[in-house]
Amino acid sequence: MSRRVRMGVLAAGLLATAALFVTAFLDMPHFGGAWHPYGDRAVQASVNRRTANTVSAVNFDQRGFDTLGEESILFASVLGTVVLLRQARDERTRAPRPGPVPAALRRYGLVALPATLLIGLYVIAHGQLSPGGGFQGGVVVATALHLLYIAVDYPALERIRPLGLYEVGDAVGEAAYVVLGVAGLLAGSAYLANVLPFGTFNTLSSGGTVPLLNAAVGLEVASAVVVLLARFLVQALEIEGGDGGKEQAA
Amino acid sequence: MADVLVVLALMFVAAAATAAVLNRDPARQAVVLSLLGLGLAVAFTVLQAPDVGLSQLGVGSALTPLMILLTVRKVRKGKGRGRE
Amino acid sequence: MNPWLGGAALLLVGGLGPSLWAAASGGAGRRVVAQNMATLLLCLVFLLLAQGYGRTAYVDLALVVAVLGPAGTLVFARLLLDRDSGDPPGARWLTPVVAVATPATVIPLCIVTGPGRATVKLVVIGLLLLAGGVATTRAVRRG
Amino acid sequence: MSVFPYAVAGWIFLVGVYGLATSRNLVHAVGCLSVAQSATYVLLLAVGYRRGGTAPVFSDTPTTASVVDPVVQALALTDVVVGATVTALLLALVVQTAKRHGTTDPDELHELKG
Repeated sequence: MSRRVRMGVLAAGLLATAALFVTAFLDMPHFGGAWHPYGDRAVQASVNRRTANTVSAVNFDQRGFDTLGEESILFASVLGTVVLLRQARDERTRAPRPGPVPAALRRYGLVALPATLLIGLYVIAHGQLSPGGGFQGGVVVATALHLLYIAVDYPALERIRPLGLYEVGDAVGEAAYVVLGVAGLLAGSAYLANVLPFGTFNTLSSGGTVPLLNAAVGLEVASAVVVLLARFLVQALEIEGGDGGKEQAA
Repeated sequence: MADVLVVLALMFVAAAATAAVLNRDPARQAVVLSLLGLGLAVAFTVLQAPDVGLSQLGVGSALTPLMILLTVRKVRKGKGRGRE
Repeated sequence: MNPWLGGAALLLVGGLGPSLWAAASGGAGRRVVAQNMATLLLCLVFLLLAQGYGRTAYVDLALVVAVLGPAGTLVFARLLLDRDSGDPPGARWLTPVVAVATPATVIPLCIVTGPGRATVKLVVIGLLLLAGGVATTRAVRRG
Repeated sequence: MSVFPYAVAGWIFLVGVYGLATSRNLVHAVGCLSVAQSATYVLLLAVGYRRGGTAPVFSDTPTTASVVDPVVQALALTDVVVGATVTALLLALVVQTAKRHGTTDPDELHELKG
């Protein structure tokens, strides 16, 4: 197919999709309307179970099984990335030379790392109260560790990052979520049912299983991101690249 | 006033998305994508979804650019070797 | 008309808009400076929005940007900037803008909030933002 | 105003798909895909918005307040983070492609194959 034909097909497809969008949007409930049947019921259910952050309640209580599915996608894509980016047999590694880093930057990194780590843990721990939770906080925690690479240097990051431990953490996070679901079954209720006491509204211990599931997700996301970035860092900074691949295939 | 903010934030997001697509060099696109992430976080906040905004900030501000730039570096290194 | 939301809208149009333009055109240095400026202003936008909507919970967003924004800029400074290309255009404006805009936003917010935990949080955000601004400027100008 | 946010979501999606289809670099294509993906978040949150509503988080506001829809927010929230790891998976595929074929241009890859 020539480039011109291809652009023609693309233009026709985009225009048709745009037309469908316009038809659909004109028929949808108008923006900002007051009719939100699911939302109203979700808020009611969340308040009844004393979870102040209704978004967390939807994610980890009312739709807990769905979130398990999301988590599994995350787990699977990390697994896929690790397999794709493993070191091939014909590739050599080379220890990267540490570059010069200004002292001011190094000092900032050493102050910002604990601050970012603390903020990440705070975001995970307050998931059932204020905006935040395992997904958001996990990413912040993982980014905090990588301040060592971006503000100090790569060997510094490698020293505090026992990668095997994070791979275990990823699996433990996923497993903890599944096991917490089984706890619901053992308590004589449904899988992932919120069986713990709901506690007092708007305190750290409120929400029953919501904070625990949040912590499990936080552990998994943080470990997953560390493992992911480790693979990319090794590929970009250490592996020289073998002569295999193309030559062998040819 | 709330509606004005929604319109402004969404216009910023639309402009950033267009700019991200039109920047064909992936390393430079990463900078625009990072701004798109920040713009989305503002748009989510004015749509009263701070949870989603936090999620977007965590992912868009440092994580995605870091992965894209590392990929670009790896890919370029491979190409440079091929030409030698 | 809520002056805090008005301020946020003004920062969005007058601060983030031009940053987007600079980040989407020109050389790598100019883009990284624009990204840095955008994260610093964004933090202030979140503070103003939190006050404007009367929701202290939204301050968490500003807290997260205050640490992740500089982290993002440092990523670009490390992997995108050419070490020998010299001072990127506009880099010398970074420190003055941060030094003026941060107190100009945080101090009125502290006065409105009154003493308490919320004020401590605001001051922490302001300090993190100032430290981040100085460090990222240093990294960008290392060039 | 009643359909403007939906239109923005539609525009972001179409522009992302356009970039994806015309891209000459796989890393750029992955970036365009993440642009198209963000259209879904904008659409979901626009659907859930209620004029005059505030965030459905009651840590600092009475439970009688008028709030926006938390269900769509929960959908978008998890997908933002999961989407980032899927982006990582795609980037890993790009790295593998570049290793095997020495190029990241989809057109050149096509010529190699056929």
